[in-house]
Amino acid sequence: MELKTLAIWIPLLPLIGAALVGLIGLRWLKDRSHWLVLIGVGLSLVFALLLFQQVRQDAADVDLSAASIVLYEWIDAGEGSWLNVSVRTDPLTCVMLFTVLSVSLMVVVYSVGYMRDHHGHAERGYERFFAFLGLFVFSMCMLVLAGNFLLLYLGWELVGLSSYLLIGFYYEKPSAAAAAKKAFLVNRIGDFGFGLGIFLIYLTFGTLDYAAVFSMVEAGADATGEVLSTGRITTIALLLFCGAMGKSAQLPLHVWLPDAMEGPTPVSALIHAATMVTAGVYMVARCCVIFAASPVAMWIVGSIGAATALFAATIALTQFDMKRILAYSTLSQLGYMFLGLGVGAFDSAIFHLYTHAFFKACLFLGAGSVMHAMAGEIDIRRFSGLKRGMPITYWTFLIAGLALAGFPLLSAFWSKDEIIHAALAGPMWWLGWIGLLTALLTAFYTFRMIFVAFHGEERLPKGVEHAHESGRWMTVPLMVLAVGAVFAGYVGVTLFETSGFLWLFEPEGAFHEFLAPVFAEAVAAPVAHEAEAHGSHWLMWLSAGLAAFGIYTAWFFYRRRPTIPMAIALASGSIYRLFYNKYYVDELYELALVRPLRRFGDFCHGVDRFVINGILWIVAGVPKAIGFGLKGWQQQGALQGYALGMLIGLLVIVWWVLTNA
Amino acid sequence: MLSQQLVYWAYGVGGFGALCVYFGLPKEGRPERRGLFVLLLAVTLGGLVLLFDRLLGESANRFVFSILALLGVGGAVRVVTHPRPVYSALYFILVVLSTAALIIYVGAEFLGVALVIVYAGAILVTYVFVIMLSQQSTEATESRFASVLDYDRSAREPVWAVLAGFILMATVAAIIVKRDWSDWDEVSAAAMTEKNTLELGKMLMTEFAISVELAGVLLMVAMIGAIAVAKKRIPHASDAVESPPRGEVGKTVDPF
Amino acid sequence: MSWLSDHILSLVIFLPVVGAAILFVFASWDAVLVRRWALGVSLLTLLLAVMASVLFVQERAQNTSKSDYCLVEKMNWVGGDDDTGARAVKVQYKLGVDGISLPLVVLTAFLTPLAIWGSFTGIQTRHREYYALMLLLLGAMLGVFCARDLLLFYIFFEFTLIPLYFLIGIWGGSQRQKAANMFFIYTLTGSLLTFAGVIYLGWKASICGATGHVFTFDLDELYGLASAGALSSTEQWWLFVAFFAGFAIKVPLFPFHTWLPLAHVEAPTAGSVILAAILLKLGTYGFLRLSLPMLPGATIELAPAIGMLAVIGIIYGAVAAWVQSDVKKLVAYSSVSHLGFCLLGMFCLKMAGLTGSLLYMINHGLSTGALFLIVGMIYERYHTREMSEIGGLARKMPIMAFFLIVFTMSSIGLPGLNGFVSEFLVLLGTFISATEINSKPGPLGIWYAVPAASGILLGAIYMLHMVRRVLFGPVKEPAHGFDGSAGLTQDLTKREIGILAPIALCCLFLGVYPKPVMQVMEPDLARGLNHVVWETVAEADDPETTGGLDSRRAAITDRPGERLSRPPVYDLKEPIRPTGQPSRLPSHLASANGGDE
Amino acid sequence: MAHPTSLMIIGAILFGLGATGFLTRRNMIVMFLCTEIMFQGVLVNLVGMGMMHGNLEGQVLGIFVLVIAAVEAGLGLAIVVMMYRRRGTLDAESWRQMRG
Repeated sequence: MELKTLAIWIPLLPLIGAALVGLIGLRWLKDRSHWLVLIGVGLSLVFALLLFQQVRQDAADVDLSAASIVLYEWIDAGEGSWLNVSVRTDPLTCVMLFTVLSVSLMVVVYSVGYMRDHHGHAERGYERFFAFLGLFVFSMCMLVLAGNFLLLYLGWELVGLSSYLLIGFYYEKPSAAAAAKKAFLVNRIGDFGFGLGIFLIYLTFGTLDYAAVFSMVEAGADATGEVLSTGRITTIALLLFCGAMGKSAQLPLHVWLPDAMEGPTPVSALIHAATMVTAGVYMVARCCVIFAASPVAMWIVGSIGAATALFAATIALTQFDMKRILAYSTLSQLGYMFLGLGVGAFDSAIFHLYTHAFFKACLFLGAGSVMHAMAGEIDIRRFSGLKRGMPITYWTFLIAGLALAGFPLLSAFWSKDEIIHAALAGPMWWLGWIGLLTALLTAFYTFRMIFVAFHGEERLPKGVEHAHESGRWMTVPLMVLAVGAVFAGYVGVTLFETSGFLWLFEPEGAFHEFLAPVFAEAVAAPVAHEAEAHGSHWLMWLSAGLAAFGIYTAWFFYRRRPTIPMAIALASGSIYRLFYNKYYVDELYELALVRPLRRFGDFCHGVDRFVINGILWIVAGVPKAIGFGLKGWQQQGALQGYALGMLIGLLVIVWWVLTNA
Repeated sequence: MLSQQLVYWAYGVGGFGALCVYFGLPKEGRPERRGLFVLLLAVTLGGLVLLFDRLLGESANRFVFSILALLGVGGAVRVVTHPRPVYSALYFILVVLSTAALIIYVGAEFLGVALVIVYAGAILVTYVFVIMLSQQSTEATESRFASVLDYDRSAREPVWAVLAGFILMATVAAIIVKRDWSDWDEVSAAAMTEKNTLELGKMLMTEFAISVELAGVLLMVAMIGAIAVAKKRIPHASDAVESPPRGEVGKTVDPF
Repeated sequence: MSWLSDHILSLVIFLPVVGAAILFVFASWDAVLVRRWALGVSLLTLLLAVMASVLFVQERAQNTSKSDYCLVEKMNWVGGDDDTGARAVKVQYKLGVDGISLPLVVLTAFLTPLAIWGSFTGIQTRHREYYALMLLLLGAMLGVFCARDLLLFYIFFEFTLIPLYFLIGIWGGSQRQKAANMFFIYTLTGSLLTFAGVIYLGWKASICGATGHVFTFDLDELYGLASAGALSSTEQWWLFVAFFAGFAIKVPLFPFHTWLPLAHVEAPTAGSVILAAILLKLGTYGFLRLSLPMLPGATIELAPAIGMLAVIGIIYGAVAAWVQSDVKKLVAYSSVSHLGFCLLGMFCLKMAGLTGSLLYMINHGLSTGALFLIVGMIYERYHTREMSEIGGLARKMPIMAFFLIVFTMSSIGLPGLNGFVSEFLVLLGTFISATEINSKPGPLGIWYAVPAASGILLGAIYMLHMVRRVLFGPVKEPAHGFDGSAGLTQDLTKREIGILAPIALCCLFLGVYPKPVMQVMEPDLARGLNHVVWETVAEADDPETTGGLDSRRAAITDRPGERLSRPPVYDLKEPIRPTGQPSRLPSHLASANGGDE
Repeated sequence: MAHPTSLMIIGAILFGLGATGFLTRRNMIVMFLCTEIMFQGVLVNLVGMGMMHGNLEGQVLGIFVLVIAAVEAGLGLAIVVMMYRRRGTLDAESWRQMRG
């Protein structure tokens, strides 16, 4: 098939599935609603693989600057300069499509089992759920396929909408409704910047097409051919990054993501861990040329990434809600990705995105499996020792957890290591050390969760008879994803390299080669991760050691000496409370932003009612007063008074006519 | 066209006329105004005579015309200013008669005669009757009689009314005067008055036949209407019986 | 067929009027018949309007110039050609549509049947009068958009007040009389000033118009006045203020908006729908149709001020909407915010902005109209609009929830739905206004666009606030519960779905594929824009007509911080090249002007 | 033969005086008399205009004015009588129902 056909059908199939489910689901499909979406996403994945195949074949002779395929003309920005609906099929898109669609497929399959009760009856809103899911897959595909900034914005907003709808899936829960709104609004704050960035791009380059913009940036000239100022490019990059911060929940716009866990767990896995939240990373990578042209922007991206990674990890240490721990770990991992982007290791960041999708989705789905078995209970203090009751869940969770912790030879080990390595090699080496510290914390909090929830003697929350393994619909995706968590990383590693790590593995492999054309222009610029450091693998050993140490500490604290954590919590007092209360960011926003804005709204409403209407009242009072005055003199109800008035009026008119005739 | 001097003259006369009417209007307890009024009336009428003298130029019968005009205007002033309605009505007869004479004088003899018959003969009599009907001079209504005179003796907003009336007068006069009279042909106008009544009759019976019929119908309707209005049993103020609810007067009372 | 195509616009306008007259005559019809009749007449009007647009497209395809209005009907009304007096009056009954008015005509004809259909259960008294007034209103609104004579325009413009006054005053809420009076007096006060401007223009045309001493109101001749140098800059300024008085109140622009929430809240549902969807557009349409092309100098001079007010209105309306507790009032304030965008796009004087602005009129009509319909549907069921009294309706009314979310998303500019296209274009136009990209520099710029862009954030805040309160959370109903006395079911009835679904489809279509509509609009918008930017610059370049032009030139060129030497040559045929071209202006301008007339 | 101007000026004077009287006098009968004076003014003017145009239509109209005057007098006086019966006075000021 042609690239264009593939590019059309990949997003369209899930959309058709979703639309059909939405239209006829409630009446006819009912608890068979998943099939349409499942087929749609599945076919889409097949098409994405075909696309991948084709792009790989063409890789040699394809010119990336002309890789946009125009589908139709969408919006006219003035006299025939149409902004098109165009798609771009380059390696980056292929990687993203594969990641998104494969995780989506797994999540859809999982949801079939998850969105039912123990008797196999579908939950209320089953068809709605799958329709939204299909809509999300469509939006995400649009996002990654987009060939210009406008279409990117479309996908960007549509995934926001799907996220909003899915977080608010249990809309009757006030917390879910609030979380949905919060997610949308915080994203909109980012989109405000993102939108301004797009406008500024148009203002500067006179176009929104990726290829045209990027080539102009590379040439260092704006639309009129004048030299592009660094200030302008930095502004553009930072505005775009605003959008990325919103969508990828980076500091300080991270507040929505933990709350987003109010949604059904498959949604958290798909949208708020594996795919949608990585859109910001994708966007920055996509605009790597722009970012690379501005050292300041790169510095800010890297710093915010590192800060978020550390910040989220510290919070994750103290949380008890399994999904929230995972949410903060997602924040933290996203921080890694931005760290990677910030130090110029775009391919590594995308690599981490790709590996992260699998193990994090697996972790979330595992948490969902636990939740399903514990009748909705998710607080790790309420249960333990699930290992025996739920072996598949346990093992897959453990594998994915090891991957997250950066255990050697698992997927994240390679990708995370690359990022830290790139950071250490560059001028912002201290970011690398933050990354290492975070890696330690990550291993600790991941295994804190695993040890508390799965090990030890079996304890179950009230009302749950026994821990039981979930059904086939749920366990198969878990296993598939666990396999992914183990082996996904090997596409980014050169195997059987005797000089490599463990005399077998050398970082950077087919994955990076495949992506190389995309980042060629950008990576050449400021910071490169040269091969020179690859000879010594001290970093790999170090991070492996840190992971092991973290896991050991967690075991020691929570299995061996369960009193220690409490002692530390008590000892550290205010710091613990700070972590536990998520640094009071929500409260700060409420106090500093929401309330003043609300006050301002009240103020405006008051101005309306009193000031403007008051002025109106006064203005209206003038004729009224005149009328009352005249009434006293003239309108007494006497015929002659009126006659006099008529006569005077007549005279005025006659006088006017006479003098002007 | 009038000369500029004449225009000022006319304005002067008008101004005096206005003052005259103002002071002539009845006002309670100010007898000295009467003298002023007579004086101003004399001045005004004199001015008017002079004005007409100029206007009429060398016309043969300007004397008669002026006299008739003076009678009419003076009578009208008295109608407006006299405090007793009966006298007003009588002065009005004077106005009608002098106007009729004027009209006959300019050649519209039928209209003039009809004026005398209809106005002086019919309408004025009705007026006098109504005045008599509404002026009970019995013992019982003595005090009321006084109050009746009271409202007759004080004018309402005299300043505004006189101003408005006289400015209106001036505007109408100005429009008349401003017309270009050069195309006026005295001879043909005189020719039209030769067999005035006959021509008029012919016109009324041919060209305006329908209008005449309509006028007749109008008269009849008015007559019926007048009877209907007057026949309604209106509670007299002195009866002090309970009045029907407002708005139901016409509904509850059969006109015939 | 040819008779039909010759008189299609008159038919469109007067069919509803005749329908209304028949309703007034047949006093014995019962409610059901009256409803069906009104719906039928309005649907027939829609059919005719669609036919008119087909004819329009055909005619335009044949018309090589592609830049004039079509479907012209012309008749002398007062005075006329044979009048040889010293200063004859000539008022024409002249109709015609172009790419600017046609979409609005179709919008009007599309939404009114839905509004009428939507009133079937809401209106329980005086059916005959109600539907007759609705039809009258329909005719008057269509007349405004079709009129090509200024006086005719004004007459239709004012006539719309009368039916709506009664609609609000008779079928409105508890404070209906106050609302109706305020609405009527407020808008009338403004438009009387506009009337003074109208008369002045006619008089001016009689002094220095092309047709000699004829007191004419023909728009085509009035358009030529400014370019002929007949209007000094002071005159233009005052005329602009006069038009502004009428249109800004109608729009409503920021400080003149206070009648709107009251009128909306008190009006019956259909009244709100028509008011928000179409009547407000009369103001923006008036700006676009009259102020911009007729008074180009003043437009450029005053655009920054209007842009400022628009930006204030965007933010102000949004935050004021947020604190409302009455759903209808919230939507009403959102209109203030949205119409600010509309004017901002118009006065950035860029093709993108103008297109966006015109699209905004349509999109706001669709989405806000639909929101008012939904609020009305909720009100019919619960007899309250207070957000504190209802909640969690998604559970009880899932279909309603679906539509509400769709229109909310449309309203807050979700890409893929209609609102986004126009909002994007407006902001883009404002953003690039001061630059030479795509067309000549306009008077606004980035510092208007940035605060305005916050409107997309604020819009999301108040709309989602509303959605959350109304749809989400635990179910909350007023104590008396749901009222099905009018034949309503708990969730939307088929009739109500039938009302909302077409609007939703239109929203989707306009969001995904707005190209056909844009192509209809653009030639005429470009012509209008040429009028403003071209004419002004041409005058400034022409040494013969320098009366009072220096200030305007200053307004165009001396904008601090902008790198402007000369605006680039702007040609319809050529694809736009953003690079500035050498300034060969005078000769080009002369030829373009000649061709334009 | 008198010039029509003179005649018409007399008409104007009568009309103006009648208007003045109508506005100032409080007795309803006198008010009616004043309207009759205005009618006289109009009538005289009509005759004058007829002269001006050299035809008789002015006089024909004059006759109709007479008719109208008669009708007005008849109806008006009937109403006056009725009003007098109701209030016991002819004072026009005693009727103030027209205040809005």
